Amino acid sequence: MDLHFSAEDEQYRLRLREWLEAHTGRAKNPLAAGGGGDIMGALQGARDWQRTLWEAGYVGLAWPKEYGGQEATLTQQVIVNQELARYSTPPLINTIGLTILGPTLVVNGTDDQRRRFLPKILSAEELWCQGFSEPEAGSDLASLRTRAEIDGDEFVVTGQKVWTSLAPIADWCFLLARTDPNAPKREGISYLLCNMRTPGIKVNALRNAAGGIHFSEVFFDEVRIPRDQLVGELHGGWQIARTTLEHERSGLSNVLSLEQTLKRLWATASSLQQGTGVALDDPSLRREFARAWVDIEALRYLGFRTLSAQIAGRTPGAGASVGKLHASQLRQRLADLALRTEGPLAQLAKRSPHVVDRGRWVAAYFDALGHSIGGGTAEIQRNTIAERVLGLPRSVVD
Amino acid sequence: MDLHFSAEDEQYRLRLREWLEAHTGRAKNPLAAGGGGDIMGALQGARDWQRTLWEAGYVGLAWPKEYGGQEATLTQQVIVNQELARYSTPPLINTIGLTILGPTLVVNGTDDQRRRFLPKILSAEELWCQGFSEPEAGSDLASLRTRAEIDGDEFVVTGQKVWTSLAPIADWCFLLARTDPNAPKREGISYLLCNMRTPGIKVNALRNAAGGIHFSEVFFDEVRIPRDQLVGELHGGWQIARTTLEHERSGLSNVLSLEQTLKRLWATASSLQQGTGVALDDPSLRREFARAWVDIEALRYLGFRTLSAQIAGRTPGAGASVGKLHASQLRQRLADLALRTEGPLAQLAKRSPHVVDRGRWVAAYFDALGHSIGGGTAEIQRNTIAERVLGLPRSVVD
Amino acid sequence: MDFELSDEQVALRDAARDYFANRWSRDHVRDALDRPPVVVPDELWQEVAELGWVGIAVAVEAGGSGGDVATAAVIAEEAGRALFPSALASVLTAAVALDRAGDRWRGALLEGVCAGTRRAVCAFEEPGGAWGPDAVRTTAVRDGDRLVVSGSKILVADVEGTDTLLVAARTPTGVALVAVPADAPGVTITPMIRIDGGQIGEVVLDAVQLPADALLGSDAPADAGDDAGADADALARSTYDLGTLLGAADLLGVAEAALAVTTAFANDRVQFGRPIGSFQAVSHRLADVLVDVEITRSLLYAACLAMDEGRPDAAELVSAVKVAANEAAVRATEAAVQLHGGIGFTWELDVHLYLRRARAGVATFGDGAHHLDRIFAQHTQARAAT
Amino acid sequence: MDFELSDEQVALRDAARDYFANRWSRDHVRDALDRPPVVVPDELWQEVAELGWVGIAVAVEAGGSGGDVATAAVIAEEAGRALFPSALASVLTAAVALDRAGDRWRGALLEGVCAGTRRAVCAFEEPGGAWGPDAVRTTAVRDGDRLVVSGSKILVADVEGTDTLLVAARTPTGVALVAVPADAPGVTITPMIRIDGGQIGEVVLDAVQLPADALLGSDAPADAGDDAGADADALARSTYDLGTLLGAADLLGVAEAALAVTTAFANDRVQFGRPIGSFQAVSHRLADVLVDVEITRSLLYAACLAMDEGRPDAAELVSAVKVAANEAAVRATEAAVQLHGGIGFTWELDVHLYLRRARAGVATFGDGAHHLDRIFAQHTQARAAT
Repeated sequence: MDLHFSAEDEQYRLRLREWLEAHTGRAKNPLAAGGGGDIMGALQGARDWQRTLWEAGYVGLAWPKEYGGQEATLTQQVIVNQELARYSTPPLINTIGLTILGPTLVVNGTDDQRRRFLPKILSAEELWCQGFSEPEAGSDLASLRTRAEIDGDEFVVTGQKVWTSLAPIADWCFLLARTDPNAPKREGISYLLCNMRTPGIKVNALRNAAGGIHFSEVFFDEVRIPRDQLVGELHGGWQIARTTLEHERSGLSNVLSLEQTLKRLWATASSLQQGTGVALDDPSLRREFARAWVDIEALRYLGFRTLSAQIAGRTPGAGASVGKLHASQLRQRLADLALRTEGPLAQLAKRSPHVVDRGRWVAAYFDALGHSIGGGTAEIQRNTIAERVLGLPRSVVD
Repeated sequence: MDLHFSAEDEQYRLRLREWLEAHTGRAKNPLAAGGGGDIMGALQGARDWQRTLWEAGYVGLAWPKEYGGQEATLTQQVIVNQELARYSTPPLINTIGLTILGPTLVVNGTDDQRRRFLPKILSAEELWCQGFSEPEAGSDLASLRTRAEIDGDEFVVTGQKVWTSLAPIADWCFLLARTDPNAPKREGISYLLCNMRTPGIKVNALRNAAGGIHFSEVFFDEVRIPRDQLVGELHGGWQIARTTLEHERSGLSNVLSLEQTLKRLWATASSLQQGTGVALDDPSLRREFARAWVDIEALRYLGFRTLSAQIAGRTPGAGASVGKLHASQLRQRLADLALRTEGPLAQLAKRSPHVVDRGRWVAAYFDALGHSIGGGTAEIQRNTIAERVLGLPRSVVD
Repeated sequence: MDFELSDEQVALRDAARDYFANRWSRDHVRDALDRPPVVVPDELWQEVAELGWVGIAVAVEAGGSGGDVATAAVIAEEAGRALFPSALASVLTAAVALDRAGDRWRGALLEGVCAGTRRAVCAFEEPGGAWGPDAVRTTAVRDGDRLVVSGSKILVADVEGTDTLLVAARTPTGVALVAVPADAPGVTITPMIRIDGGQIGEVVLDAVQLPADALLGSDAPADAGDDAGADADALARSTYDLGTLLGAADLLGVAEAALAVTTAFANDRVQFGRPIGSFQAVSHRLADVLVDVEITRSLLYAACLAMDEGRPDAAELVSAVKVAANEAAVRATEAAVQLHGGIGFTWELDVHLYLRRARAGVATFGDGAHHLDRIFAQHTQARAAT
Repeated sequence: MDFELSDEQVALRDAARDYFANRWSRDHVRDALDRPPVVVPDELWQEVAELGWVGIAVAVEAGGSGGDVATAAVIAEEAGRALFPSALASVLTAAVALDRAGDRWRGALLEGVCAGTRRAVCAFEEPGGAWGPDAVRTTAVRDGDRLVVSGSKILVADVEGTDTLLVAARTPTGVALVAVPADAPGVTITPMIRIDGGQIGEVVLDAVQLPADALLGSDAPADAGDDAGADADALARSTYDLGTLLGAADLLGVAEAALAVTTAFANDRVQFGRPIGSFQAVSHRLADVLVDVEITRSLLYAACLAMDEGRPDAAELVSAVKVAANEAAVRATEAAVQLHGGIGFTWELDVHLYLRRARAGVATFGDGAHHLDRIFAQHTQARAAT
């Protein structure tokens, strides 16, 4: 066990800090700023920020150099994560492409596909969305019904996807579609890449429980996709998607955002009046804040263990599912703690007089509830842990 | 809604109190006293106490007068429960006969059976034990394997029962045995009454996790039971047993013992040194004590609602399962609270120097863990609530 | 002994449930979230008043329906179940306070409130993060034959359209409710927005001049003798307790509604070839919610009886039911979101409306910690007294 | 960067697991519950000492194996998993304290301890219901060239058979460990019994007279200058932290063992025609236990590294891992009891042995509330400092 950063690593960190000092002035979250104003400008700003960061060598650290990556060490990846969090830089607009599709193409894509798509994911020139879930295929993803029929050199796709982030602005979509309706449900699915400008695609934005628009429905009506946009084998999409889902669950980014949240909440609780003192005078609340700190540290070091295993060439093991489940529970406890910290004021909506921190905590609460649904519900995570880690018999037999 | 006791009821309560004032001197728990000493004397004392209480008219309140009962109102039953708790009288030795078999015979027994058995249950002349669970049939009780073959006027019983309370001292056992091995599992079971002195019965006491002996295994090797000791229809035992199990789950007796427990623990927490003060100076602990009080009150009034429904001739509804589940969780929370109240001293065994309250709380902790297993696990309670109250589809299909 | 609803209460419950189902759509609530607050149209307010529900717990001779606290709770629970605005419970509570304050307060105002032509609501909470009468800093000071009220109130429920505010203020002998006309000079009302769209507001009282008898009950010291009116401090506190109890009943209705829609969804929604309600991850969570709901209902009935009988443990039981109702509502509505999956997280489904109402209700009349502290204090006092 | 066990640590872990499996039966523990305490037979103690595990974290030049804290934690975890008596961790901790106290304390005693021929343990806790160095009231007072120690210790682990007690006592500059021969005049040792059969005792120190240099490290004020020894207060506290960390490792071993037997049982036990592990009521509860276990392991590694590096956040991370380990052990062992059903509640099954060890461990070196308060205080200090 050894968590030292080498002198070389520390040098790397120093260079990054210098770069961030020089660039974070214009790195204010451009999307957040664009609330009711200049949406297109904000979008361009977000693309620009990712490109700037990439050009400096801080995006796609694990990716092959050939396709615009850095082939950096995992330690360097950790350093970049840490420093971006420290400087509270805005999130990257093309996250889905970076965390899900990119790694999938590196493993399963053809050379042509890699050359064609990877660099533009990194530079944010092409934004990606994911077309997996369907109205009747949520937790039971393999029940998906979207069909892709082969017609000459093309797939013809018809069906409906849902819970698709970024769909209204995405340039491309990676999706799962059923190419063999007669095969067992997991064996007739293919993994396709689709240009969102193709005729036959209709996007319908969905309003979420918090009132915001984060998801869309995407309808495909005989949308034609060239055959060379198939990833991996025909009918072999399910296995690829499973890998994809595992990518989605790894990473230390949760820790960073949770840490920021706790820090902010701690500040609020230390100043918010409660009776004759402040909210954080309550000893029970103090323990819960300490407990939240414990849980976040746990998540951090769980992430480090997963990384260590990857560095050593071992499979990440339980880490990914465990981390995702723990993080989503933690996020909810933290949001609940925030509302209890607010006391009577927790009933106030965003724009109300007397609202605490501009309504951040109610938003965080809704967000937290969404986190244990999106990307596999907590129930599905527990199934996964029980079956794949503990080796218990399947509870869901179909 | 009206929870007043009538003037007549209050008169009844007064008479009972007078009686208790006169008799509780010799009502010190005789079984508890018999720890290492005069076991047979303690047993006789326990029988005597139940008989004395019965002769005074305070046992078998709901039972028909014809068989030694009182045909008292439910309100009077509540009053008796309350006052016995207030005076901390010892538990009744023949509880299993009183709460499970008695009500079953009143509904399903023949006239002869009622006349023969009911009065001696009340007087504690005959102690009863229950033979339901088997090693391979716990939560899945209907899988029981003990066979009862008909041979002329007798059943010949062979098999093994387990978790049988009181078996070493019981005079009689009511048991379930398979009379038709070819029928569907719930349709070939019969309900039998067996004298524990019959040849072929072997009792093997089991030591429980706390080190005490509360349960036994009972082996039946070609035990012959006269045919007139069948309760209800041949092969019709499952339905009768289900009713029995529901009887087991009702009643307000849980509230009384939990209330005593909280009272004792409150006193301990108010006097046990913790740093420069006492344990109950801790504000989080205070809230948990208040919370335990809330939960006990809830259980009390849940019991009253169930009673009200019974008085009004409605089915008790959700009350029974809900009450049992809530009570077992509450008992565990209370035991856990006790150990946390003890702090460092919670590690001490019964006879150790410095042990708090003679080790009562560790014993209560083990006892609480047992409560959510015995008489149907918490998991089975939840299944029952989900299926029978909420009308959800069965999660256990067999 | 009877510990369930009476036949009349059952009939009232069924009538209220039908009425709200026919006359109130949850779409009003959803739509109003974009343009808060959610309000009851005048026509509907007139209807519920004519049905006798605004004055449900006011004496018949004072213009009300003569029901007890348990009957009022039936209405509050059904309003919660239907997401009907909490104005009903707010005005109902203020009406009870007026009724109990003695003859001085029976008459035109109270009759108008019961008839739906006038409105009164209570104003307890203040900036400073604590709930209830003990946290009141607003003062009511006698100045000759005037009563001068100064202070600041927030989170005042259903404040718009009200003509009389019953403002909780500190007096030399405790806390009292003071009747303040909403249009009195020195009163400034600013709207606030609740997360469920509920109508609340801030009320600033800048040395508001009132007649000396604007105070409900007597604030004379206990040994001052023969005042026949209600004790002002006890009245203010029992009014807050009544509001708390009705808030708990509202939350119980919300919890039951969320449980019902989720149970129905779990029966219908098929994944992996089975209704999801057959998975224990779903069914056991719903069973636990049912336990929470039944616990809450039991405590609600107990608290109603205790209040109606004026028992000394009433305040403790009110706190108990609020603790239980807070938890039941949060657990039921969070389970509803989680078990509906993605669909439960959409604007169109009602699930988030229940969640919003639950969270708003928890933050009103005291959260769990507040009431547990209150219970502990009362317990300790009770023990010290014996 | 590497955040898993090194190859050597893995080899040590496997060796320890094999050794305990071969040489230690849980039946010893069960049997000893009727005749406590559970003790390690001399022969076995000699073996573990010869394997280098008693002195595992003592410098090689002082007679030890030269391992770090992480290596010591491997041994403690495996001992917990096997329910091997905690004496190993207790003596190991005392040996580290002696090693760190400077040359004065290296020599015959420490070498004997590492070789298994002598024993030393620490005595921290006292009557009064609080844990740790801050609660110490026992005093070490200088009287000429003597040090006089007076006070009362309880829950002293593995006190019988010990020849030296490292007694935590208050000095003018904090708390210090004082080496007290077990047979010194004025020392009275009375056995106490732990719920898992563990060997503990009460130590009364009645004005025990010791040489002036019986104190580990220096208790001179910080500005007194040039003392080259370790600071006594820091040594006492870091020793308590090491004990806490090893206690957490022990609990982690217990939790993993309980999870493993329950998982195996859930795979084997058939009810309703299926292994019970296929019911989510069982499988999800075990999945949650696995999360607890993984969380604890992650924090354990973090705390080990922080202690080995002498980082300022070490104490906080030690508290963090104890919080997590307490919960993991209780949840894992309670799940084991519940999911085994009736059979899990019998004396013959090992389940209750794990439960007893878990509950005893929670009550040793601080429960969750204690450590959360400690974390909060350290956090607040850290913020005040920056």
